[in-house]
Amino acid sequence: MANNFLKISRLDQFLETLRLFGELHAPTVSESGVHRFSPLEDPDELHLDYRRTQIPPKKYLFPFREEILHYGGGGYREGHSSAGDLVIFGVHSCDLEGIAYLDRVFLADRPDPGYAARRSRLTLVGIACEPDDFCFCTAATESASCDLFLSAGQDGYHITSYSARGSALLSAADHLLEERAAQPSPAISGPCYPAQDPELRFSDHPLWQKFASTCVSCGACSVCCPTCYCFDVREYPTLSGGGTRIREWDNCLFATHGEVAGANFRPDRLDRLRYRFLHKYCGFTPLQGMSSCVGCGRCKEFCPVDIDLRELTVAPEKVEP
Amino acid sequence: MKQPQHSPHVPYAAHLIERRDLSEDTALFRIAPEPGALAELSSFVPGQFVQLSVPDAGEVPISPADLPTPEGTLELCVRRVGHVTDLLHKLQPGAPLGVRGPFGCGFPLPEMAGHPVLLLAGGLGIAPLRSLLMHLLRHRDGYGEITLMYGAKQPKLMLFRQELAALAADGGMRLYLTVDFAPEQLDGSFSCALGLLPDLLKGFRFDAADTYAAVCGPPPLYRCLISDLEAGGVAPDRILLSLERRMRCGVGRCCHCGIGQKLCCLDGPVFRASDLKGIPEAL
Amino acid sequence: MRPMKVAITGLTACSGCQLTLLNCEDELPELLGLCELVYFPLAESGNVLDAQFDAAIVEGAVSTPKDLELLFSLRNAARVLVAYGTCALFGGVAAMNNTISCRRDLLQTVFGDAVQLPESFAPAPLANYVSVDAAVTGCPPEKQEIMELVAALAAGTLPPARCYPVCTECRSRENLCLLLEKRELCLGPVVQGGCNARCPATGIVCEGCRGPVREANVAQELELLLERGFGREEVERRMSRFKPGWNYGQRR
Amino acid sequence: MGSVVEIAPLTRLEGHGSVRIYREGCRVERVELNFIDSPRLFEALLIGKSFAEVPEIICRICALCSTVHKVTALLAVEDALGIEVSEVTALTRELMLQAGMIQDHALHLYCLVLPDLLGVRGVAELASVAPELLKAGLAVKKAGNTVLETAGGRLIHPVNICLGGLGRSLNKKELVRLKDELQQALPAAQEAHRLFSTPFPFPELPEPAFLALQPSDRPLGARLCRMADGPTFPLRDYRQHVEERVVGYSNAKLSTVQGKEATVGALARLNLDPDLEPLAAQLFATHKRELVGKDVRSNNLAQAIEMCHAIERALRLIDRLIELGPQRASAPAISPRAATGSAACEAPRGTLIHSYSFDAQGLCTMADVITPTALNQGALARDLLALACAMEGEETTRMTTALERLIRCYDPCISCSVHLLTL
Ligand SMILES: Cc1cc2nc3c(=O)[nH]c(=O)nc-3n(C[C@H](O)[C@H](O)[C@H](O)COP(=O)(O)OP(=O)(O)OC[C@H]3O[C@@H](n4cnc5c(N)ncnc54)[C@H](O)[C@@H]3O)c2cc1C
Ligand code: SF4
Ligand code: SF4
Ligand code: SF4
Repeated sequence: MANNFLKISRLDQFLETLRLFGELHAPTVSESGVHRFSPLEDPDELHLDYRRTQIPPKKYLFPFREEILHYGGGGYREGHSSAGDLVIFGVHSCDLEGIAYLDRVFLADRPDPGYAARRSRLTLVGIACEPDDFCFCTAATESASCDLFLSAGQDGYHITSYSARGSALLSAADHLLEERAAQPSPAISGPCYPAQDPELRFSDHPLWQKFASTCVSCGACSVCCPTCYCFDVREYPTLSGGGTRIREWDNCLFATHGEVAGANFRPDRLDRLRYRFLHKYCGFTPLQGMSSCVGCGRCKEFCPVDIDLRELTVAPEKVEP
Repeated sequence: MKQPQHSPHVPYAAHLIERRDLSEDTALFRIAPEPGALAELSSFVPGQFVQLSVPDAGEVPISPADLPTPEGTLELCVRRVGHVTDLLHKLQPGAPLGVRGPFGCGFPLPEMAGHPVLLLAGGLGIAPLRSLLMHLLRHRDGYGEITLMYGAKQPKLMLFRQELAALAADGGMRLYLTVDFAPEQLDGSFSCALGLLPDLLKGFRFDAADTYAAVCGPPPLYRCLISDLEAGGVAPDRILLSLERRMRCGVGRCCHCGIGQKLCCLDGPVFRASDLKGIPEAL
Repeated sequence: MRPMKVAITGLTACSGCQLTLLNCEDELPELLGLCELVYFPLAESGNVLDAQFDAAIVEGAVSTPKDLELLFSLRNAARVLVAYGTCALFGGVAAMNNTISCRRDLLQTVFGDAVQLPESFAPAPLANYVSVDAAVTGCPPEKQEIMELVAALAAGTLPPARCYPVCTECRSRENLCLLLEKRELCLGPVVQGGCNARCPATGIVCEGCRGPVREANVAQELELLLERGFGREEVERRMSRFKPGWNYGQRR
Repeated sequence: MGSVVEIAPLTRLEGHGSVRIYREGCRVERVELNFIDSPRLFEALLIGKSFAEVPEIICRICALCSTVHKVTALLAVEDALGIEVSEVTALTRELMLQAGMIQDHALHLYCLVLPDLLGVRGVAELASVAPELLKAGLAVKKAGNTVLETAGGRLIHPVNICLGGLGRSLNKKELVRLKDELQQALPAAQEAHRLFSTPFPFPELPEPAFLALQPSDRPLGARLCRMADGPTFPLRDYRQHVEERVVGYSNAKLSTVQGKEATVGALARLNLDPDLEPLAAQLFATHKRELVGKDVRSNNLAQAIEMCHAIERALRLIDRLIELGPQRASAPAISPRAATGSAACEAPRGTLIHSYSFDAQGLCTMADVITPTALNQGALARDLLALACAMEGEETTRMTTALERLIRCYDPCISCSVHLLTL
């Protein structure tokens, strides 16, 4: 099924076809002007020229706060993950790679049930993008970690299928497509910022101190990161007896992150920034040696004090005083 | 409730059978998990941990203090230090609990077979080591000489003191006890040195080259004991340490328990001293 | 299960915290099943103070001898004493001028010197006078937090704390960042979350009603705000609205 | 032999108060009403704060009335700085006032007064004695709360209303949902008058001198204070007409209006040409004889009728908001100037007046808040004495119970009243 081309004028009809495969979500702008993925009720709300959404599509697979367990009647049972079929349209390749990374974490050995259930009902339709100043990647790339990918061509999109579901989508939309010779497709992306030497975290780079004193531990960097997935778990009893165990996004820059009764293994913000560096760019078991930075540029854009840990690896003369 | 494929984060139901106070803030809890848990629990290797759920409070990692019985009964020795352990200590027999696991890597038993084993426990560190000790004693012939050195702050904080004395009297192991200080006159029933664990180790002669050392205790103790053991001739890859970190999931996802690039819940909690070289934040 | 004996009352405060409890219409019947409200003057008659309480839930700051007397008797009678709301925890609005003016002047401004001034001293958090076992923050606290508290007390424990700033929830809700994008005086980075970033979600800056988050980087927040053109005085005035005496040099 | 009976603390009302009855034998000499809430000193705390902060701080004077305090403060500051607001903003604010009226009356009637009617201690017992009634009442209260929470962003100390505008305007979905909620609450509110028209087991009281704002059909645009049988005066001159006096035993002040002890609140409003919505107007017509010119014992009935009115009115406001559609929020640039501004609103408990002065930098130099409870306090003291005298010789507990019930008729809000003002 090569050489599939969708004319821009048929995009609305194509979106209607996508709805057959699940609730359609796509990039839109909120009342206050924030780009986000949300249910697409009206094609007019679609904002395909977005740079990045504030929260990556990880929110669909791994919600900010989730009731993972309920306790009652002497036992724990799985919280309801009432996932329906979902189609997310218009995802950039960095975010697709972000999901691919999360898949490695949550679908590996002993898959996480909530994540797995939602993932299996998720259809991803990627789209080509244009990097801006915040992006860490240098060129537009295509990702294979999706069902369909739309790369921009003249007055429309070349569509490539990367999965069986993708092919099913294409057949359903067959009447909207036409043959047009595919352009040489751009490089397939992967983690964008290369894996780093773990020893770098103990370098005497002056930026370490600067970061440690300016970071306000607001949490934005990891909340907005497509590959941050640390979580906290807390249990709350309910008035009617029984209780709920929730799982909520956590951030390694919070004081509590490494704390145990009577000690903190990462007592200073500096220790915690090092931990972040190590996890992001060097990887933990079992993804050791793998950088998880897909280059979406969110941490750089949303950090109130402009911390960009990657500056640590740039030659010092390039770093502003 | 049975589930076809047990989810990694749903605890098996369990209940408290019995609790026995060991000191002011530490007690031994015997818990009985539902039969469904047995298949997983029977794979337990000393040094591994379980995630114990106390309904209404939450979940904490605990290293069982003994091997599970054939019925799956677990013995957990838990100190009351905070949110979850507080509520646990208030529970009466019969109270519902939950348990998942075992998780992590325990002691490398096949490799230790045939060798002398030196167990060094500081304070509550006796809890995880006790399950190792029980294993060794139950398979007495499979190992060389077994020595337990156990240090506590003061005599009343020394856990399992009668029991350990009895085991030593049976002749299966050598037992050396020490306390940091002794406010009251020690009774004659057990002999106990006065001083720190490293002091006890200094005066001890053993076949260092052949020995495996298993160490568990509060973080500051490790640094001291490792260098003493290494200086004494124990190979770093035979110095086994059981480490403690904040843990939320136990299955390598919540990312609180990183030690260098390793995760305490997957790669540990038992590590070899040689693995931890070059990881400054490990100890 | 025997219902808990509970005292709920207020010292120097607006009753908002207690009202938040009464506003839990849906949960109220269940809640009343768990508690025996032995002392709750806002909603009950026939209150008894010389009882033993399982828990005393106290709103408000301490600013008069009467406050103090009530607080002491509750402390003596209660197994668990809960500082309920920002005033009880940090002093709250009543204490906002503690570091800049003396109580007597304030009293005189209001009462004139016509009559004998009421006895009143600088409003202070409960913990300045008694030991406090648990805390719920907020001006007012969130409904769900008080429900969590009561449920946990009934279960013999306390609710586990959230330890992140308002920004974390704010970003997760996909709000527009008012500090970055609109250069407004938002206190989100240094203020304890748990309110689901109520204010920024409606487009209004966080005014800091939940008090400082742990390890607040106060010095950096101050710098951020000064950079955005706010005056030092204005920033200090805003920050002390719910808690006087921030350490403006604090970074960790 | 003189004796003193004390009712302390007064319960089922907002704040801390007590009553002392001084008797000589069985003759009642004097009744003292003490509002003993800790002084909050808001007028002093506000000095030096910027104009934008004033409404955010002053709403903390009282949780129950935080919405109406915030709205009144916004109006007063806007009056001082000459700020105009859009229709959507004004409608949203009024919607919140009506919602405040609904939830406040419902709370007072069902949680605080109903126990008196059924002879129980409070809500807890109510839950077992009359669970259905309590539930119905709580449902009305909840409808008001939902509106407040949705429109205000928070139930107590609303955040969404701010100087010159709104944080965000409600979208259609939200408005439709609120409409639903209110419509569901309407039947119960319509029935409430039956419960609260029960006659009181104690004698008649002096006839009140009612005071309310005019015109009554524009809750945000009141410019006049009208006193029954007295002249009407412009709000901005209120200081010449309202007189306040410190009494040694209480932390709140007694006020008189044109030399009389005024009565404000639901009953006063119904007595001064109310502009009622249809269903409420019917109810009013049915009960006219129990309301017009009657003493404060009828106040709870008046509240029940107003509750119905407020729901109807809120529904109308919502319809208009839906018609207008959401408004893109763009807060006007506000430049400070030296000025004084005043505003007043009808709070659930009666007329509430705020007045502020600012210097050229926009920092507050004077703050003055006159609350309904402060206005009512003189009349309340008078009625307490009258009732105590009328019940001379009765058993003490009967008398104290009656006095407490009388106080609840006024629905006083002590938190608000104990802030006091500059003389
Ligand atoms: C592998 C392993 C084995 C352990 N074995 C035992 C044992 O046999 N006996 C025993 O008494 N304790 C043991 N601990 C420590 C025990 O898990 C903590 O004491 C317990 O988690 C404290 O929880 P809390 O809620 O009571 O305390 P809090 O201080 O209220 O703890 C809050 C949270 O922090 C985390 N936390 C706090 N302290 C620790 C800690 N030391 N380690 C990990 N997480 C922590 C917990 O997840 C807890 O929910 C072990 C820890 C680990 C990692
Ligand atoms: S976004 Fe910036 S300031 Fe906030 S936690 Fe991350 S690094 Fe720190
Ligand atoms: S608006 Fe305020 S609370 Fe929200 S992210 Fe920005 S600074 Fe933080
Ligand atoms: S956003 Fe800030 S001011 Fe608003 S409720 Fe939360 S903590 Fe309070």
